[in-house]
Amino acid sequence: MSNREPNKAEGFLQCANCKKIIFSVDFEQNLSVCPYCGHHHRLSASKRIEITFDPGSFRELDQELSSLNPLDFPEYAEKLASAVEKQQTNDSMTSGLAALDGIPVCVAVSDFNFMGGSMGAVNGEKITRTLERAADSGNPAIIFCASGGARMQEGLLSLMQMAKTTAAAQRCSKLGVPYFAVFSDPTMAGVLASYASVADVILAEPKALVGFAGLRVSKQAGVGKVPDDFQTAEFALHHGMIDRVVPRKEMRATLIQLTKMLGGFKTHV
Amino acid sequence: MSNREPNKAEGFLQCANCKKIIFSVDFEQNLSVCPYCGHHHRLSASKRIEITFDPGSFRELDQELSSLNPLDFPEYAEKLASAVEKQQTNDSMTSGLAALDGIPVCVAVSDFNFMGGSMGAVNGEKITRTLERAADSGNPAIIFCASGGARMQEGLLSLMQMAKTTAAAQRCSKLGVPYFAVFSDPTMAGVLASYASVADVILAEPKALVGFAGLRVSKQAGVGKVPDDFQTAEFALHHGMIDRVVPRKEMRATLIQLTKMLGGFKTHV
Amino acid sequence: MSKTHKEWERPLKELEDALLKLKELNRREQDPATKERRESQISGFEARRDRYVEVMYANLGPWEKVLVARADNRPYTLDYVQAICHNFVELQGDRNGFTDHAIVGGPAMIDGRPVMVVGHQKGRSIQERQLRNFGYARPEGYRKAIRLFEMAERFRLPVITFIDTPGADAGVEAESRGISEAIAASIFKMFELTVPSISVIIGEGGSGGAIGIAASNKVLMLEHSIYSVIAPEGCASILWRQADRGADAAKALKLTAQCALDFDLIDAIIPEPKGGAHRDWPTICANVKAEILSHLAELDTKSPATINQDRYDRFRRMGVFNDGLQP
Amino acid sequence: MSKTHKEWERPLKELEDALLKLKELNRREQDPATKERRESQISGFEARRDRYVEVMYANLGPWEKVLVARADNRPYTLDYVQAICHNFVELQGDRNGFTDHAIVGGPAMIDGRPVMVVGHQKGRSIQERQLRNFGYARPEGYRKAIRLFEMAERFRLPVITFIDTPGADAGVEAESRGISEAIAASIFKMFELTVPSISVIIGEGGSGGAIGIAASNKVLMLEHSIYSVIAPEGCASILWRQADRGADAAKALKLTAQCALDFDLIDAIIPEPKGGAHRDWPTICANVKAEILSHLAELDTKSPATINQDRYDRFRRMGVFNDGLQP
Ligand SMILES: [Zn+2]
Ligand SMILES: [Zn+2]
Repeated sequence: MSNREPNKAEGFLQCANCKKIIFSVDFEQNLSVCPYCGHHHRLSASKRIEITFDPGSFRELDQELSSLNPLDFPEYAEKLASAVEKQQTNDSMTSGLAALDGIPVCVAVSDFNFMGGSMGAVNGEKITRTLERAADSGNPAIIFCASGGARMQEGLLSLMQMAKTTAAAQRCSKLGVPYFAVFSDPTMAGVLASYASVADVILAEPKALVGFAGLRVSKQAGVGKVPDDFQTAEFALHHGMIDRVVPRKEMRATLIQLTKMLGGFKTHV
Repeated sequence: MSNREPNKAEGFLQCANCKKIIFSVDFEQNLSVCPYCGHHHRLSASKRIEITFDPGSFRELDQELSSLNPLDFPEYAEKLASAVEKQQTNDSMTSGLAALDGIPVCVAVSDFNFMGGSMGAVNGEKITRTLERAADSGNPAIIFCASGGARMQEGLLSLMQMAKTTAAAQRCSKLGVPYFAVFSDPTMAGVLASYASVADVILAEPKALVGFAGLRVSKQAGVGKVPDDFQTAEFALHHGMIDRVVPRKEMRATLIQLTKMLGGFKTHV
Repeated sequence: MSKTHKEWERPLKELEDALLKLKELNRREQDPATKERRESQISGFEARRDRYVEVMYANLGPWEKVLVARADNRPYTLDYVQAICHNFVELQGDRNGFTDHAIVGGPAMIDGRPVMVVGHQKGRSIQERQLRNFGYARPEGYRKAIRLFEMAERFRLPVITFIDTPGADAGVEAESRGISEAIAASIFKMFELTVPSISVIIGEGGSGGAIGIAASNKVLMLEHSIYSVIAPEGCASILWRQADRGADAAKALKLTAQCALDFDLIDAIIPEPKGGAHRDWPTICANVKAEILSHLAELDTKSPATINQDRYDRFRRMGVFNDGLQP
Repeated sequence: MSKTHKEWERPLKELEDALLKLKELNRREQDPATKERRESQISGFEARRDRYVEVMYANLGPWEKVLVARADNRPYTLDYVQAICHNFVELQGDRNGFTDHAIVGGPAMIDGRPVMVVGHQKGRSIQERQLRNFGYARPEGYRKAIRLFEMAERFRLPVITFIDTPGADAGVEAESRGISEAIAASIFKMFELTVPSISVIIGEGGSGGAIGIAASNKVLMLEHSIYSVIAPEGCASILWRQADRGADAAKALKLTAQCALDFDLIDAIIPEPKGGAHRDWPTICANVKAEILSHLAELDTKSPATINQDRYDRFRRMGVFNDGLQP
């Protein structure tokens, strides 16, 4: 369940789920979905943008934002520096403008590889700006979630991002500007309990981990039996929390349909 | 459970629940609540009005409305005539204006003794007028429910009362005029599934029967075990459907508190 | 008295089966003379069948309407959506812990414009019937509907609902999750809307479960659909303690489209093709689509406030009683 | 390192117990000389106790604040409501099938005006702790809160919330009913409000469970309360795989009222009486009431639209980062 990264070797790789060997070319063409078992491997933000939006339409914004260490939290500076160096980006969240079948949209895409996609101040700011750009322009917001939750190294400042981002989503709602969220693996904790869950329409990738607390915590807290599909996208669907589980190869088409139907009537000016 | 009427004899009566003998005077003074087991016996509309609102404040309206037999439904005319004669009123619902600790309120009180308090066109009209009077005046609406549901003898016209009364409740809500419902025994089916359940605050008398379908139907329909307190006010409370179970002798005081706190700010003109 | 549509249509079915056999026989026939003779025999059978259908459906009694309304080869909500809309994206969930498949919904395009579709959904196969809870919607179905109505309001989409339910789920679980509250809240929400709403009773309009998503600006009924405060069997069982007197109750309840129109409770009757909607899906779907579009066009001319007020006024008028004014 | 408030206050408790015994002894003492001598001994003990309290509470470290914030003799939400409001009518239910007692709420009067009170509620007795789910609110608690927030908006009542939870319920049942959605929806609803809202962190402000009802115009913290993105034990367990290094984590997390104020995340610190809120309920209740009324008075001067915009702006500012503008 937890490891969504395929083992890589030259020219081929191994599915993280069924362990079958897949040629890299096939894997790429299949959008990083295992052709054998259908397992959806995690995507980088750039790959996600490439396969979702109109070719060449993405224009990144906010990339100048970078995290500080306001709490002087132990080991945070080092972890951050290493993530920045390794991922060649300032934060797990990539935000900007794009087009979807010609319709302008405001987008933010999370990359789990950057510190588990955790939401610190930069992350929250990018989400907020994305939703505000949607509210201001009347163009739909589309956010791809992938996060373990709030970034504890930024303490209460991180917790406040839950309120800040949700407030921005409320602005869109109030103005009749649609906001679509896509839960990719994993969408957890402080992210799930804030802006992610208040989207107008919520789609999820098959088998994506979706939940409030780690499985260990849930087991400790509860007395009930843990269902087999606990904290998967399918469990969330069965429990009325999301609208659809959409295979990756249908995601773009579904978003286009929704955008065309719900984004047509701008009430703001 | 079903029989809430005490057996009466001269000077004393028998509790429908614990079967103990109670002096009529004690029973009256105790608001028709058994002094031994606390069983809340059903009240007539006039008695309910007397014990709830400021003495002499009630002014009946709409009493001129009476039922017709638009469907020419078998036996309906006879049943109706007999109920009218026996209860000396045109309908199970008594509506009008009253005061609650000096605050003017719009009230409707149902009497189960008149054809099981069923909601036909007259009943629905009185509820609607009560809520409209509240919406128009800005004074809170207080409705005491006691009904087996819609009056099937008026067919689809009865079903439409569900929509009509709920629409009137929505008007109150939109205008910020409070509407309080009290579920007395029984509050069922088409009444529970319409205006009764959309009140701002819902109070219920202890052990009042509160449910959608008859117990037999519920058992047939479901596969689950039937809980002991199924379809009681306490069950409804436990399942988040009502705000409080309030003993009869505290009902007036509770309604006064609520009226004073929620009725103070009229947003309409 | 037939108990089911299948039983009631059995003579017709036998005729149709015979026709089918005859046709098959003739397909393989080598001798031209026999073939020709049988061809005219077939034509005769077909004419008989058509007359039979015509007679059977010409003057359907209330009970026969009940049977036809419940026929499992009648088009269901998703059949209409598929036929008259495109781009339908089903949205799910009540966002409260539960999901229901007896009510479906989501945005769709009709005639090039987006609308929000919500409707009861029955199943045909055994598995689908179970999935759809035999058309008995649960609280979460109405709460999903509420969510979709809110979405329609937010994005200014007209609401189209399709009504087809024997009634809401009355089981212990549905009760414990507040089926009454869910229905009431859904009616309440529909009266909040300032976007136009149209409801089409396509089969069974069963009591509270039906009105739960039918509080619209315009309510249309298919010619052979029914709309009733209580299931006729339930009514018979209460009135006469004989559930099998459903036919008598159906008559007493005045549950046909014509009666509903006579009492001014619906806005129009959508004619069904000869022999009922189930005999000709394309025709009934075309009729339904045309009616929806025509009423939508009318509603399009009104302001949001008028739409809301008109809906209120529409239901406000309903009810026949003596107002004590004229003696 | 003490693990609980009781453990940490043990030396003080021993002193107080000795004092009590001494007083009891003297009450029965017959000999005036002994009585007088012991009286002065008691005074000395009392002075020592007071100094001890003063020293202990003068410079509470973050971990000690955690212990004090969790003390079970600290006033809880209903203690404050009882002390500073009258006419409180608790309203229950999420209207969706469930009820929760870890969040309580309803209208009440404060200083002669109606407000809507919502707060986490912990229990003291074993039974009440279970009833209150040890302060871990379930989805239905947040959904009840949403219902009460809507009611407050409808009837123009200011909202006062009291925050005191170790965190939201993370169990399998809470998850299956959508604890995350419930928290998110509650935050969302708070930002819809055009009536003033004030939140008071009275004890533990535990992560998502806390912010779920704390998205207010004004957020106040009691001097020894805590507000944190994660429980220190959980943080330690993730960071160092040592749950018992809670004290180190508490320090790293900067979860005190002073830190929250320094980062401009709260509006004021409500001073606690010497030795903490639990040592003097009347004083802390008076302080809380005065702070609430003073902030209410300030908010009363603003229009509904400004109230809503101010709340947005308040949270919009939060977050420390390099915006890349200055090199
Ligand atoms: Zn695989
Ligand atoms: Zn008794």
